[in-house]
Amino acid sequence: MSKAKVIVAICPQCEGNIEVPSDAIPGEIVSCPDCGTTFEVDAIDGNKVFLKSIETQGEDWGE
Amino acid sequence: MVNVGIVGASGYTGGELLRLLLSRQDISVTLATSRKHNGEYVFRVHPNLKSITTLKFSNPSIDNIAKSCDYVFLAVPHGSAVNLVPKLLEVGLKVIDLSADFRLKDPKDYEKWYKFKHPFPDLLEKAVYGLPELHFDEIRKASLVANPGCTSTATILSLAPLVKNNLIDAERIIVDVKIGSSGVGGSPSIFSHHPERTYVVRPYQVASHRHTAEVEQELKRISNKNVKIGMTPHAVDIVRGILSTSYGFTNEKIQLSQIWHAYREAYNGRKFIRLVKDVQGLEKLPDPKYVVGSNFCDIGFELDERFGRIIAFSAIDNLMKGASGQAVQNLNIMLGLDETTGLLIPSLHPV
Amino acid sequence: MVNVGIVGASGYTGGELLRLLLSRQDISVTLATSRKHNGEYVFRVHPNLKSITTLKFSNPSIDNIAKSCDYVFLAVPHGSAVNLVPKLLEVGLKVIDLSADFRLKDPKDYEKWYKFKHPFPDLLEKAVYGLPELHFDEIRKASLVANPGCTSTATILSLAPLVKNNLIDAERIIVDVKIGSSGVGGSPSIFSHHPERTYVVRPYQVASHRHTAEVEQELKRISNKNVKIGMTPHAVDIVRGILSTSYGFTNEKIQLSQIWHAYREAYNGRKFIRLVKDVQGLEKLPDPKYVVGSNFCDIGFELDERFGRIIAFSAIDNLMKGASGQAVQNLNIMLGLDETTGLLIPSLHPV
Repeated sequence: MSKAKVIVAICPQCEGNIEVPSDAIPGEIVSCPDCGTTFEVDAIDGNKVFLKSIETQGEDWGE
Repeated sequence: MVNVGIVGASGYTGGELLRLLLSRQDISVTLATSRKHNGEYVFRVHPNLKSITTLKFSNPSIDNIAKSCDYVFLAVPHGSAVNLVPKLLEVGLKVIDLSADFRLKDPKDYEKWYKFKHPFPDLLEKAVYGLPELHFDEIRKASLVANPGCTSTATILSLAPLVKNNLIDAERIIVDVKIGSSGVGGSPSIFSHHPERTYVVRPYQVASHRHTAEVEQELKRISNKNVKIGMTPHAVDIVRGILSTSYGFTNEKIQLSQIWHAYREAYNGRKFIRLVKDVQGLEKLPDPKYVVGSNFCDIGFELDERFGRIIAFSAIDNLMKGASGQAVQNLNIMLGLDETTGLLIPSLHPV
Repeated sequence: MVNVGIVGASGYTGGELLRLLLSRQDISVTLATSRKHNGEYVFRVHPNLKSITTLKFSNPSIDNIAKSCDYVFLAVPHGSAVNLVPKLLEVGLKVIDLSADFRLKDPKDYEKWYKFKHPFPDLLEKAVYGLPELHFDEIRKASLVANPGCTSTATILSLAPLVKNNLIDAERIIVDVKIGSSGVGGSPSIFSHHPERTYVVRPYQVASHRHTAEVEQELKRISNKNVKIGMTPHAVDIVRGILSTSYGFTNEKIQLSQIWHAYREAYNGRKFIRLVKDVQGLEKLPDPKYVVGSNFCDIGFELDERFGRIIAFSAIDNLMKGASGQAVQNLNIMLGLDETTGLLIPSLHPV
């Protein structure tokens, strides 16, 4: 599996690096490896990714 | 090959030093001393080392140590190795002291917190506080490193970025610590007697924990502010692990991103710090369960805007990042090696 | 570089395989599958692997596996991977199956013990029972290894020398097993609910434990005798660990030295077996507390002349020598490497 080309987006929530596959299509879901917030790929222009945060259901704390 | 000795190798921290160092190809453990177990195989006291080594405990004597070691770890209770240190330094040895004997800079603090009149106040200046994430360069050049206390390690690492960036009121920090049984050392007492120690959530030294002194000292040094923390430990029903929960009152309106930024900037590239504030997965906030046996310090936080406070969590294994793991991290730095050498070990899960 | 895949990598045994394999320079974990967690970072399920890897779970498909792996571990529940195996073997992959699907030689035993009609009885002959201390040479040449069960590993290793040397009556062996909570797998139930699982000493499947079949099978193969064991497991309040206590009735007058000799002869040079019968030290007889996280099997015994029995103890970590550690030991042997490669890890003490 050759390393897919990725574009690194900065997570709006925590400044973490999100690796978005460069062939990602708008609407695709990505999540930040650090804070876990999920985003929708809004658009890709060259090597810049625009992310739209989406509301996930309440955190399951398990307690 | 670097020759390393461990003075006081029969305790839990001594045992961890043996576990970590015996698997190193570049290091030879030439000495593991214990007055009580002199002549005994180390695995009789540390069964996990059976068939890993046939090393025996030997007697701690200056020339014995000077003859066989380049570096020596002192893993003995406070006040017992302090007289050894000057002699060891004199014969050119490098010393990593796991006790509190050289952590504080101001001799008056020893009288205040440890009721102890320090016999070598001049050495306090020379000693380097062995917290790599704050004093890396000094440790690199040090010949005497004072390994930090376990609760202080966790508490300093979670508070330093907040105090340094003036995100909280440095003179009113509440620290509520939960700590496992191996953090109190190996000598049995009624309080460590299984029927009494199991199932507890037991507050102790609630307003006088001695690690307070080094936490205030280090936070002052990094922020040049007056710092006052109130630390209250609780013994909980685990063996290894510390969770330090710190409460800082926010000075003015703070954004969550400011906190992320403060931690990222402080610990960028520091392999043993993991930022854990994750809405997904098993570990959403730091929890000692997920660092047992590793040298990681998991740091997380939450901003409570309604109340006006930042809650900072920090989880470590008190025997690893809180003691022996950090001591080996310091040795790596003093040897000019990558600090993670032999230490990037994933913890056991589940444990 | 050997490419290795793990099917069912989200369970505890899958997590241990990742922990052991990711630190290997000679091995690349190219695939970690999980239907439920497809696309998720593995550290979200195995927090101990955070900052150790950014590997993600992927979907288990034959061509996905065939394309990226030379060796594949199957760490899925019984009966779910059995259909995969023939296809994987066909495309030339080597398979180490951690389930019970290929452990038994006689298809009738599957019907009797697992109420399961084996779809590929011919493969049962080809599969090698993955207990290195008994089947080293066969494993070396195997392309399908059936990794033993955890309780069976402990029980077989402590009984094999006694049965082989005719020291006990092979048709009346009582086995009383104590086992930790991680031995029952990761899916939560009322019995694993903390308030119900803590503090228990709970007998379960007291006369029908399925591992009985493979223990009798292996002891028969090594002694050519008819073997009958009565195995009774008890869940105890630890997470990792098995202590198997076997009671064998002595045929005639036995000397303690005969027992020492039987074990030494059987396990001479076997690095993961430690004989623990020691009048000194912390571990006088096998105790799972001192093997947690290691691949060791501690074996000990006592001769009760008054009663006419041998008591044989065997302590392992059910996730390590009882599953993933042994699976990696088998991989090492299949690769022609020293079986201890990356596995001679001392356990954590104290834990």
